[in-house]
Amino acid sequence: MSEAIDRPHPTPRDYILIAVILFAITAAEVAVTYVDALDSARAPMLIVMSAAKFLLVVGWYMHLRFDRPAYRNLFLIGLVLTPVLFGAVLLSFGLLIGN
Amino acid sequence: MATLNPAVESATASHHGRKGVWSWMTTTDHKRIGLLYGVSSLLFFLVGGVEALLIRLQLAAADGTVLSADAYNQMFTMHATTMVFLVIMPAAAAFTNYLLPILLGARDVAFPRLNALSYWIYIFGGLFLTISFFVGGAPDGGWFGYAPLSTQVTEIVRMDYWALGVQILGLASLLSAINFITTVFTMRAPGMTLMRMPVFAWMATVVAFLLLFSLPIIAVGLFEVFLDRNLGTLFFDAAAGGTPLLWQHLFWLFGHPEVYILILPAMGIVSEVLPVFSRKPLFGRSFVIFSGIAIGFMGFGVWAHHMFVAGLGPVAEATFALTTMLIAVPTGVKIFNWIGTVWGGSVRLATPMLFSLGFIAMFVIGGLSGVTHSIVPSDTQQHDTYYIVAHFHYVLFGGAVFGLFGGIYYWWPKITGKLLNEGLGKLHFWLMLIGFNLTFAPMHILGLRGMPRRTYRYPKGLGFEFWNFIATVGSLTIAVSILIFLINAWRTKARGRVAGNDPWDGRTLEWSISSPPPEHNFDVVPVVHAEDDFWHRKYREDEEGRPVPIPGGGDPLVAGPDDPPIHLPSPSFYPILAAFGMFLTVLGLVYVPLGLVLAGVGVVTVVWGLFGWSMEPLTREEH
Amino acid sequence: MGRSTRVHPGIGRRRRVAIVLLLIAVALLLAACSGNDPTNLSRVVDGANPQSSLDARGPDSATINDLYWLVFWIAAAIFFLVQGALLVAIFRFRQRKGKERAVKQVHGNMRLELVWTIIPVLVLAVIAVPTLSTLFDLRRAPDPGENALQVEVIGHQWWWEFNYPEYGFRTASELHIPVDRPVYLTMTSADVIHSFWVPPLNGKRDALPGRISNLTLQADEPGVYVGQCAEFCGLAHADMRIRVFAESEEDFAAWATAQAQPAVIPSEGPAAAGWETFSTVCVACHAVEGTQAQVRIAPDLTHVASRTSFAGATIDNTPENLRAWLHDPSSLKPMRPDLNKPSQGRILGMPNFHLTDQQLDDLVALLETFK
Amino acid sequence: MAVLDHTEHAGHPDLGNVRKIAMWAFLGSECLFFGTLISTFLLYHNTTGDGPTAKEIFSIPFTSVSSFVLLMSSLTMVLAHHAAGRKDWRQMRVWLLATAGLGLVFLSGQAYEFTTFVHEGLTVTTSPFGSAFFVLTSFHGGHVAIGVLMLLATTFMSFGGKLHEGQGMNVELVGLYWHFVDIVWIVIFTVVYLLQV
Ligand code: HEA
Ligand code: HEA
Ligand code: HEC
Ligand code: CUA
Ligand SMILES: [Cu+2]
Repeated sequence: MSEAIDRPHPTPRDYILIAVILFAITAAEVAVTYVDALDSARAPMLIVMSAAKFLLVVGWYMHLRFDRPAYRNLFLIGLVLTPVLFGAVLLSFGLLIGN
Repeated sequence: MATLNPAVESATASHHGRKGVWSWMTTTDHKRIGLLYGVSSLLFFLVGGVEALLIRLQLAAADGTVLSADAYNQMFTMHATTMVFLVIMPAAAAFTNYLLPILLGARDVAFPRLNALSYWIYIFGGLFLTISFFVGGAPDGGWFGYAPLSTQVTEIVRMDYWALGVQILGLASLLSAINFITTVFTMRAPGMTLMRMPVFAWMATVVAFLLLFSLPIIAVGLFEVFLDRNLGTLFFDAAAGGTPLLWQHLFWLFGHPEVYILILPAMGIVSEVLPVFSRKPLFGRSFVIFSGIAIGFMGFGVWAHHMFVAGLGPVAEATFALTTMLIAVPTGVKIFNWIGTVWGGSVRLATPMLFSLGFIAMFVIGGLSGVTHSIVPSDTQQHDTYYIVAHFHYVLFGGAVFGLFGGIYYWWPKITGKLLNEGLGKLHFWLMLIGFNLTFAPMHILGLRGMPRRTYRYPKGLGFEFWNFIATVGSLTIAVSILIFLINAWRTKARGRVAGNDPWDGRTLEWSISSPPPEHNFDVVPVVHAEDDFWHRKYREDEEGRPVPIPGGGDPLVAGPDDPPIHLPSPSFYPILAAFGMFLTVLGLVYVPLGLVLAGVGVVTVVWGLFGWSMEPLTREEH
Repeated sequence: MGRSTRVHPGIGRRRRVAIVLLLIAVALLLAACSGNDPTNLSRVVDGANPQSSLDARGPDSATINDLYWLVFWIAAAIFFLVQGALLVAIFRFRQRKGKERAVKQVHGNMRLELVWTIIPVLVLAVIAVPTLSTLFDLRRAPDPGENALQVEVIGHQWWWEFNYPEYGFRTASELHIPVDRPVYLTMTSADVIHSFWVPPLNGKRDALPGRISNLTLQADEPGVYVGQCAEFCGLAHADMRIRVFAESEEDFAAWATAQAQPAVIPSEGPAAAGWETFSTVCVACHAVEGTQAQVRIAPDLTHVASRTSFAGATIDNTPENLRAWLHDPSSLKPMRPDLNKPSQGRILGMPNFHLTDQQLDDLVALLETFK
Repeated sequence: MAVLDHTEHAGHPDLGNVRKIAMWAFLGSECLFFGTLISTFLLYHNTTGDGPTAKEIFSIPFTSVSSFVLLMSSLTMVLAHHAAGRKDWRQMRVWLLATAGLGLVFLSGQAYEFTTFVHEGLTVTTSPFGSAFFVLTSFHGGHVAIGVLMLLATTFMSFGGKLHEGQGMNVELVGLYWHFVDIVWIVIFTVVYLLQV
């Protein structure tokens, strides 16, 4: 595309590799839910893993890593605003803390 | 004079003869769409104003009997919904549509057909809300439709009209927000860097971002209300464990950014008018811009100040009190810079300037009373009283409406080619200023003396009679001033003075082209070298920084044979079709389950519209 | 002018046209003649503005007022400075006719920007400190040592239920409290959101369905204080009022003792006949202690005759008004009894039972015995 | 913000750029949309009343499979985009159709899941948990369905004879939308399903 930026674009092989990683993480996520020993560590682990998947898809499949920063900024505002605002809302309901 | 570029000529010719209703229905010209927005919002202003007058008549004396309780509740709900969603927002959209491309040196917005779609959804949405008066009553749950009152199905359809109407109006705004953002990012003329953009364009951009990020929240909230009412979901049903507070959060997460959506365009207008009529550039221009951005960001962090008596707990209340107070800082920066602009200038008190100065004076009052609301303990006395009603009319009417009228007087000659009468304009201003203060200043007193809002009557013996009567007199005075404006507009059409390209000695690009502008805006796309580029074409500064006219500097640019051809969007019938489909859809949804048939027809119409749209031959590139 | 507060599904078209045409005439008419005064507030309260938040009659309200006036004067100072600067700018630099000046093109001043950013921050800091400390103070529940009176408050469309758990009785829309003693309200709602507000005694607090909220009331001196539901709760939100009677400890104790007495069903005369009707019709919604009437979805009537007002404290409690109420409740207060769904606990007003004149007289006689 | 590089066009916007900006802005907005729905769900995840709870009703193996299907549809989507970049319209169509197919599989999975839940006693009217769950997942499903329609329309339009210049961009835009719907599901899968059991 015309707005290509210095970094080399991924190839189909990269895409498939990423798909494999995505699959692996998903499998790990599901596995974690079945391991009772991980009870208290489960939530943070799951969140980290799903964030990793999220970033992989956004960064590579959606080319955000390779595109103009303007796109990233438009999306990032929404992406950052969402947890901040709703974090506050849920906090005010006494969620997020104490459980 | 050089001959016109043939491309310019053909663009002018092919669009010249277009007249008639059909051409308006299919127009994709941002200026025509802007005009449509403007005229529609003015009409709705009369509707919302008549609703306000009925409210005032009912309250003129104790135990008023002009309206029944039921009619009164519909009246203030529809008054607010109309004024907010059908008047101020579209009026801002009118200015943005008409001016944004011109201010940026562009020939249109990024997506002209999408732009038309926004307008048609808006007008059908407005129609949809207004017909509710004639079919079983209008919405009556207040403009923020607190659940579970709004989900309590007493009147079968009323709040459905509200939920769906506001929903599609939101959709219209969301589409135009995306459109404006894209326009600003991609359509600026060469040399028009972001920091050279006129302040109005900046404020329009901030508004577009606020819309972009706040509308989805209310969209979900409105869906939840609608589903609670019609599908039996339990989002706000306390008995089942739902919590009404959720709705309050969702509404105000949108609602507070919304109030800045309402005021920032007016602030942008004032920032354009003050420099021109002070013959000085805007003082602290970058600070005005950045404080606008700061207001936008901070606007997302204060919503719970509308819930100070809802029981959030002292920690949350303290936090939101602080964020709310802080918003006074960037707002103050703007006020002071505006005064700094006037200071040391050569002040011409023409009507646009009067309205802009009136804006500053009145907005400060509303802003300061806003700060008194942020004092949580005081707000427990003020909340839901006329003191709040006073606050928000000072910022909404004293602010937004004054600012918008300033813009109307300022750009009227550009848009119509004729100058509004100054004498009548000044009469309008002074009457409105007096009427406005007569109406809303007493409400401060009433509120502190314990008069609750949204009450259709008050008993004798509470001491509310006198100031209410004054307020009613004031509102009638406002009505007279509006009539004077209408007369002025009418007279100007017939025998107004011809304006010429640049009647005010303007600073920005719109004054460099003819009045009214040609359909393609610019014969030559301007190359921008400075902020206030047009002013710099007309003047240079001497050693002491005083302007020295450059002979012939203000003459229009003329296209040469090498200039690239002009592309203009072709008219399209599909936007209005798709919007009509949405109208049918929501109308059907009000009357579930039978209405689902109509809704189905509506959805098919929407799909038809969108399909035709995407299949429409791109004889001209879609910009 | 007669009352015409009956509920219309919309506004009649003819009426709408008439209103638009006679806009101004009506305004004048209104000033000359308005509705009659069923509330008769002057009977219970005096002073020009009995509901004023500025006229503090309790410690909390007084604290709030002090804070308000502090902020008010700061705001007033800013107001005069800003408006003054604006006026000076306009008049000093006004362009006189025909004398155009070429003015220096000043673009800004960094130092000024800093000044007018920092000064407001400082002013706000000054405001913030007392705000926060007062806020936390007022949200504190009374200590056990303060011997607070506990009252449960339940908002209903469109009246208030007050429940005195220590004494075991309920009353409606009229609250009696002892002076100089904190009263701790525990509030909730039976239907939609309401807000309890008696300005001379304290700020307001929402009563939400499915949630508990609290408010402390305290009166410095005996008297009657009026208030109002402050959160829009539908049709008769305006007519959901409150009366608070602050009494000396002795008077309060006497009142409470009387209220705790069950009612006695009259055995003869019209009142006894009234009970016939009551026990067949009214028991569906109203409770009367000491009788089989135990449904509590409408105001408790055990001591209805001891109240100064009824129907959300909007109507003066006289036999004539009571009779009018029983004859056609919706003519005195906008309500939607046609939408009642008692099975789902939804009550939107008292229906018209089309009682005969005889029944009306008997019922009024009965209610007058519920002292 | 280095958005513009004006040397490449004087007043003539570069088509792709304009529409991509619009799409990213829209997706930024959608973050808030789904954020609101997910937060509503989080608020009510324990408010199950007399109805079934998340633990009782979710079948993680089943949902894992449909999550996997949706993830893989992102792969086929990006391959379609890649093919479009090479102007290999045939392959592009294949991958587009594959993506749409996977999307349909996901939707049928959701339909199946919904019916089982209804059979086990969870509907939108059972509890706030039920309301929030169904409304969130069906709004997501609605997005998937619109995505499928867009994929099919793009495929269809690419048959229509002349493949004009905008084709590649069409695929890219549909792709962005599709991937976004996928990442929303990544969050839903974790927050709504895995964290609740
Ligand atoms: C145009 C719309 C608009 C604007 C701009 C504002 C601006 C502000 N508003 Fe207002 N507000 C509304 C529209 C608006 N509001 C509406 C519609 C409602 C009611 C909704 C409803 O209930 O129906 C409302 C309600 C409302 C509440 C809720 C009250 C309640 O219901 O209990 C509060 C509480 O904090 C508040 C605060 C503020 C503040 C602090 C500002 C600030 O942004 C103001 C900042 C400006 C200034 C302060 C003046 C200039 C500054 C200086 C001169 C600098 C020096 C000043 C100081 C150091 C103080 N507003
Ligand atoms: C931008 C917003 C805006 C504007 C401009 C106005 C303008 C006015 N408002 Fe509005 N108002 C709100 C927003 C606005 N309001 C909101 C958000 C609420 C809260 C509602 C709620 O609680 O839910 C509210 C509530 C509100 C109330 C409180 C109702 C209550 O709580 O019970 C009152 C009471 O006086 C009032 C009065 C007025 C008046 C007199 C005007 C006037 O300034 C109007 C002036 C305009 C005219 C007078 C029009 C001119 C008309 C003619 C010239 C007629 C001739 C023409 C023909 C017949 C064709 N408003
Ligand atoms: C369907 C329920 C219902 C029935 C049956 C009913 N009422 Fe009521 N009544 C109400 C409601 C609800 C109110 C409160 C109305 C308001 O103030 O909004 C009320 C209020 C009253 C009041 C005023 C109480 C106060 O303190 O405000 C009196 C007195 C009264 N009813 C008497 C009667 C009598 C006598 C009958 C029988 C003939 C009766 N009611 C039958 C629902 C009912
Ligand atoms: Cu209860 Cu208003
Ligand atoms: Cu606000």
